[in-house]
Amino acid sequence: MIEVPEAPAPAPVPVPVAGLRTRGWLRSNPLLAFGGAVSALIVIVAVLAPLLAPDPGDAGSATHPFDVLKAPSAQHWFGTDQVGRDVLSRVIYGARISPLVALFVLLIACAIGIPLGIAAGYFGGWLDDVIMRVTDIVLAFPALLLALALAALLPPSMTSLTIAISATWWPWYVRLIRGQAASVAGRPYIESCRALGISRRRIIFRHILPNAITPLIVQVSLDVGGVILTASALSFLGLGAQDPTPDWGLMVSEGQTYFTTDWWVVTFPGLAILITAFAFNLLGDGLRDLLDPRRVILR
Amino acid sequence: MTRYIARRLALAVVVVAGVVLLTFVIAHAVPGSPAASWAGPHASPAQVAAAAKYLGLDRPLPVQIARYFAGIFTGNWGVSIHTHQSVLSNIATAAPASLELVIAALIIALAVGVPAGLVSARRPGRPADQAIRAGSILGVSMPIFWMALILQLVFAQRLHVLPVAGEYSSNLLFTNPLTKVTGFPVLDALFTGNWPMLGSTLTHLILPAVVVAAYPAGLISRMVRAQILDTVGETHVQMARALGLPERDVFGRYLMKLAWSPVSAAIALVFGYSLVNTFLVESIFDWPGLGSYAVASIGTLDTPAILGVTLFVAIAYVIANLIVDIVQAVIDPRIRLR
Amino acid sequence: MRLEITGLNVRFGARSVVDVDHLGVDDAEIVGLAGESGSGKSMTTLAVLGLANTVGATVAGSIKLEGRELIGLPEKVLIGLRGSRIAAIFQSPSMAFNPVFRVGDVALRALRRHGLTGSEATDRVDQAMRGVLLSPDLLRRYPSQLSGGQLQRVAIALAVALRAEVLLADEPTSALDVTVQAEVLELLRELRSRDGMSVLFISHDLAVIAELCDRVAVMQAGSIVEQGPTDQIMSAPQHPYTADLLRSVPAIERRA
Amino acid sequence: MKRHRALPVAAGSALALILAACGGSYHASTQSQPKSAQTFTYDTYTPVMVDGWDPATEYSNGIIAMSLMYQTLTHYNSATHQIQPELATSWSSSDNGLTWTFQLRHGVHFHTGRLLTAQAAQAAILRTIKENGGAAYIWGAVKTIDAPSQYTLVFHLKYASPLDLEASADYSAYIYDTQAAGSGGNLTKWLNTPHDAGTGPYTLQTWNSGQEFEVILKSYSGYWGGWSGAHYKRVVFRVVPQDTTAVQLLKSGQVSFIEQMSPTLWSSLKGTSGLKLVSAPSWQNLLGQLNTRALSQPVRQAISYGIDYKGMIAALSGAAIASSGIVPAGLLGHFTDLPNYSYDPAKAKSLLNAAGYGPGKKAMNLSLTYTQGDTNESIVATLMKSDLAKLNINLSVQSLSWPTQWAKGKSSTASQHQDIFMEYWWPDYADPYSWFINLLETEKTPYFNLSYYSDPTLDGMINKVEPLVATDRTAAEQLYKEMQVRILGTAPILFLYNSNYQYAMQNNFTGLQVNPAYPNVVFVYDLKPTGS
Repeated sequence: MIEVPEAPAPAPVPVPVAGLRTRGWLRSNPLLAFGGAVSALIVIVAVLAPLLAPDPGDAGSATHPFDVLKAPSAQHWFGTDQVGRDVLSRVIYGARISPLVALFVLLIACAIGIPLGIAAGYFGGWLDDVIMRVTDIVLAFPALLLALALAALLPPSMTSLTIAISATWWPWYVRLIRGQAASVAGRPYIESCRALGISRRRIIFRHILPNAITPLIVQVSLDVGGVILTASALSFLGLGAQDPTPDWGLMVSEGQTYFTTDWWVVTFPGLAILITAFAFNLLGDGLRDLLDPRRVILR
Repeated sequence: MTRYIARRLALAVVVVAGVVLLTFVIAHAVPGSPAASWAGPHASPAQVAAAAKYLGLDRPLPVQIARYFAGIFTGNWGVSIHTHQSVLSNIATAAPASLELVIAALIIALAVGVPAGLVSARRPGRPADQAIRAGSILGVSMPIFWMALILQLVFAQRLHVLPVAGEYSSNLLFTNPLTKVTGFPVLDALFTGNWPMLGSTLTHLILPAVVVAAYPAGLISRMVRAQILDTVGETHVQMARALGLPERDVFGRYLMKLAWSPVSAAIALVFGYSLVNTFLVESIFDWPGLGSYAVASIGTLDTPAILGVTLFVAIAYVIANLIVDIVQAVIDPRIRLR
Repeated sequence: MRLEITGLNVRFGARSVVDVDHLGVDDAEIVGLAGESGSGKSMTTLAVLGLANTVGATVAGSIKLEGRELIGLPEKVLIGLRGSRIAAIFQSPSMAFNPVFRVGDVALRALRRHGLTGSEATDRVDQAMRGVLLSPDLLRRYPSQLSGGQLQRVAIALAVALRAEVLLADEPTSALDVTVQAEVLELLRELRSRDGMSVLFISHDLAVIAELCDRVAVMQAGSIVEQGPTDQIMSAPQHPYTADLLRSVPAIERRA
Repeated sequence: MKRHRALPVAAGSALALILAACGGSYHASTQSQPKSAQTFTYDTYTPVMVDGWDPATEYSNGIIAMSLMYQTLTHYNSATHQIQPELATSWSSSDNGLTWTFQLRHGVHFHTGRLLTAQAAQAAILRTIKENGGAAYIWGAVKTIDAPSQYTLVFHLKYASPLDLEASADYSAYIYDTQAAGSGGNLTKWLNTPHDAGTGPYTLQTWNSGQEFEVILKSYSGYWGGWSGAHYKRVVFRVVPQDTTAVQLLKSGQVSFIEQMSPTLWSSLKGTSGLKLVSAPSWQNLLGQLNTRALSQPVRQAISYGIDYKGMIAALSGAAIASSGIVPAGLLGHFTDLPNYSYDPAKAKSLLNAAGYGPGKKAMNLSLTYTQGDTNESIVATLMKSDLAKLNINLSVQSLSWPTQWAKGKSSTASQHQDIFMEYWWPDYADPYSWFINLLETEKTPYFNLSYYSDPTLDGMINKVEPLVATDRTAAEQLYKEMQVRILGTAPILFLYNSNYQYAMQNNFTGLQVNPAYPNVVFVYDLKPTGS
């Protein structure tokens, strides 16, 4: 996912922007407000899935062979799929699948990216070169391609999917953290810390890490949408979730055969992917405007 | 200028070598012996042994790597399990269709993204800007495999406005068959003056290209907007206005050309990304490109084919970056003169 | 009075940045506008050019060119005036030219926009370049290939080529070293004496103003505290702020 | 070796086989006459000639084209249950069924121009036996073959066997010109360049491997049946993986016949003007082979009671019909009064409890494999998973490409074996023997008997039944009933359902006769284009 730098919306040249009051920026930035609200809604739906879903069993292994592929009706708002399961319940439970994968992928990517980034940025020298060259090579592959190759060679499951995507995602964070760490490490006051004999660990945790946190938060929030899309794409190709997991990508893939006659089987899960990715992207976009307008992120 | 390009070329070669090495690591790191996967799941033990010998699995690692590199550069990318042909020849026949699709998509993305970016940069914060920003974020958040199905259902199956699938309509094969010149159907039709075929290839290209264009269009419009807003405050803009130039010159010509350099960097990135996006769409549109080949390879656990396609796309991606570097040097004298 | 500003107010939403009750520049006259940076000098330039809205500011009051009111004119008409009647040069010459275009490109395009044919425009610009002692070949170079001094002189040549009557010079010499500064000042004097151009010379450098300008206006926090003939202001400042400014400048002697 | 033909497959995206639709390398036939009414376009979802062009070893999708280029001695008519003459005009067998004499048709020429003689037919069958590919086992009973005169062929058998039935098989029964490559020429290489050396109404015009228009056949002017009356002059086999796309092509007239689509898509075409829908029972059934080594008999019976067969058939909306025993309707040995299993969760629960499993007791974990891309099999797997979940059995489902699934099933390491192997099965000729000999006879190393079932008494019955069919059909029928009752008792296999053909076609031709003995084959020569 390639995120793009954004200059703040109305940026008059000479006038410094006064302190932002939360209510102020909400009104001035409707996209962020919408993104934040819908993202929160999705998290709530995921948490309250058992209460919200009319037929929770359908998200598991339950099937109803006698009312197969029924059109949306009062009883089934989103209709039923090829084995009679309620599409609405499965879409609701789906809110627990790909967003969760996104969470794990981003945690893993940070767990790998931060230490490597700091090592490269803080210590520099040959260590920096080695780490950064490896990062460049992994980044020579479009993320989805490497994830696809890895997932295709591993037995298809949610864990393989998570591993495959994490393996392609960490390099971005190495680059980001390294940039921050190198810039802070170069500052004179770090020199003085060293002179005062402050331990390397304290310098890293007291000075370098806090500085890198803001752009990291922005980047992670921007990536949630990207990972959800990548995970759904791989599940669509049958490389991620397996039946009966209510994964949106898998539901679109399985429904493809019935799409021309029973449109609802594909439309609603796909719509869920779009809305979720859109919401998190808006949220990330808005956060970047607020916290770190100058961040240039090219993936 | 040539010194700059030579340096970029050297970097590209290093990255390609790294890419080949990485595919070697993946091939050997994945569970299951590479020999078995190279020879195929139901190959006889003798065939597996022969594959092991060929890959030199018993030999020390550097020899294996050297043998793997030699194989790659001499065109021996292994035999595809589900087509029983050499992986490289499969890729050679499939690649033009995918490249044609991605290039068409990028053209659409530029035609939509650049003007959108300009309009939203003209009056930042206004409704038009908000709408375009929301639209481009929507484009970037689109699951294109789903969008492909929706567009195919609406435009092709229900409205019959556009063809459902395939590279061109079938009965043309009897009336005016396509003769292969470059391997790209649109170009071949053009060069051989086969107008009905040209019309058919273009109409068949619309739906898939529009779907693949969703992501790059969103990205390019945001990129153009950001670059212009970054430079709109600079003195030369006021200078141009002070000389009596209208806004459309200030934005369309002066600010736009300045924005091309960073935007073209994004285009190289998005080329690689979109080439992979076609994988999700080609099966839906019966598009005989790398995507269909990759999807078929996944179904049959065809490791050599999967790695071959991965390698090909990565190399194409590095070349795209190289091309853009050169284009940037042409556009931006500051780079050329460095 | 060629350029007459009366009761000018420029504001950003609630905050007012410029409040000038009267300022005028006659033909063949250089008026200095002195003041510390951030006192609204640049905003005045933009207001005169009718470009304040491009940075989100609103303008009220009256700016008359040859007796014709500019504020409120439709954009189409203003475009016709910019460059051909009122021109501007800016502080950092290297920033005043688009890095990816040849130096002459913007001028030729502007001249064509003002109705000249391609060949007429080229002749006009070449002649103006020779006027500022530069070879026309420089027009085909890129900004990064020219020095600050050369670029500033090209900027002036553009104003001459467009036959502007009023030139707004916003700190044109601040970024240049002394020797090049002198050349530019000499050029401005020639524009006044030879072409009868009215120049509003904006600067925080009182020494340069003293040397160049016929009259001077002192600006503090957006409004003019004192204005009058240069030597009168220099020798007998009425307003305490002017006195402070003068004290902060090393010995000024005024050449005849 | 049994080929795999995932028959009722609506190709999902996972199995979208490589389709280079008219990609660069395709050169259309030289004469580009307009799409005349004389061309019959057969639309299939998977490449046709994947096994090559040798009529002796063909054992896969190529049947739909081979059956138009090559002919067999006899032809089975499923409507009349009769064996009809084709290249043989008449035949007789000795009382003990060990000697069979066939009289060949006169004046028949191979596409190579050579005359069909007894010597030529003898050479073809001997080569097929020697190649030992495809369904060569159908000639297993043959000891020697003589050609006493130009048109008389005599077979001497090791044991009595219904040779007239075996000679009508869908694979490895073709008669072809073994001299086609010239003296000393390599016939296999010649056939695979590709050429055809058959006697059928159509012959090869163009083959584009891996392309959408894969095979084009043209009429053979010297065909012994003659070309008087309305006939199709050209047959095009077109590969379109997406059934939704195929339907679009049918509606726009670019395709004459569609072999396979999803049941819901098929029923949605009812009433469309210009189209005709045909549904007919096939001899193909979906089986779940239960691992008899891993699962005890009571557990197998419990699973057999635990499946909702009626629900499954309802969910497949027309693609499936209930099965009775192992032999589908329309074949010798089919009975409706067999002790079949029905959905009886209570009985299943009690059987499982007795074995220490079931609800409230220890959970049982089972693994099931099916063929990737087959949407009907994936629906069945999902339904079975949910039915068995109610019996505290967690069924883990794995969809694999056929080569991988089969390799896993017959691998030498038992730990690799699955608990339930789901696959389709259908006979090579109109006789139930194929199910018993392949799926239920004891095998030293597993090949097709993937429930690893061994029952010596049943083996004895299997060896007896084949000769009986030749000598005493009623006794053979009774024996088949006995065998099926025995198998249902020990439940080594789940008999899930029989597949239904669901074809969609233009209605501008008549004469289509669906013959399950030749799966999905359309004998285009017999069709009459009405040109509307």
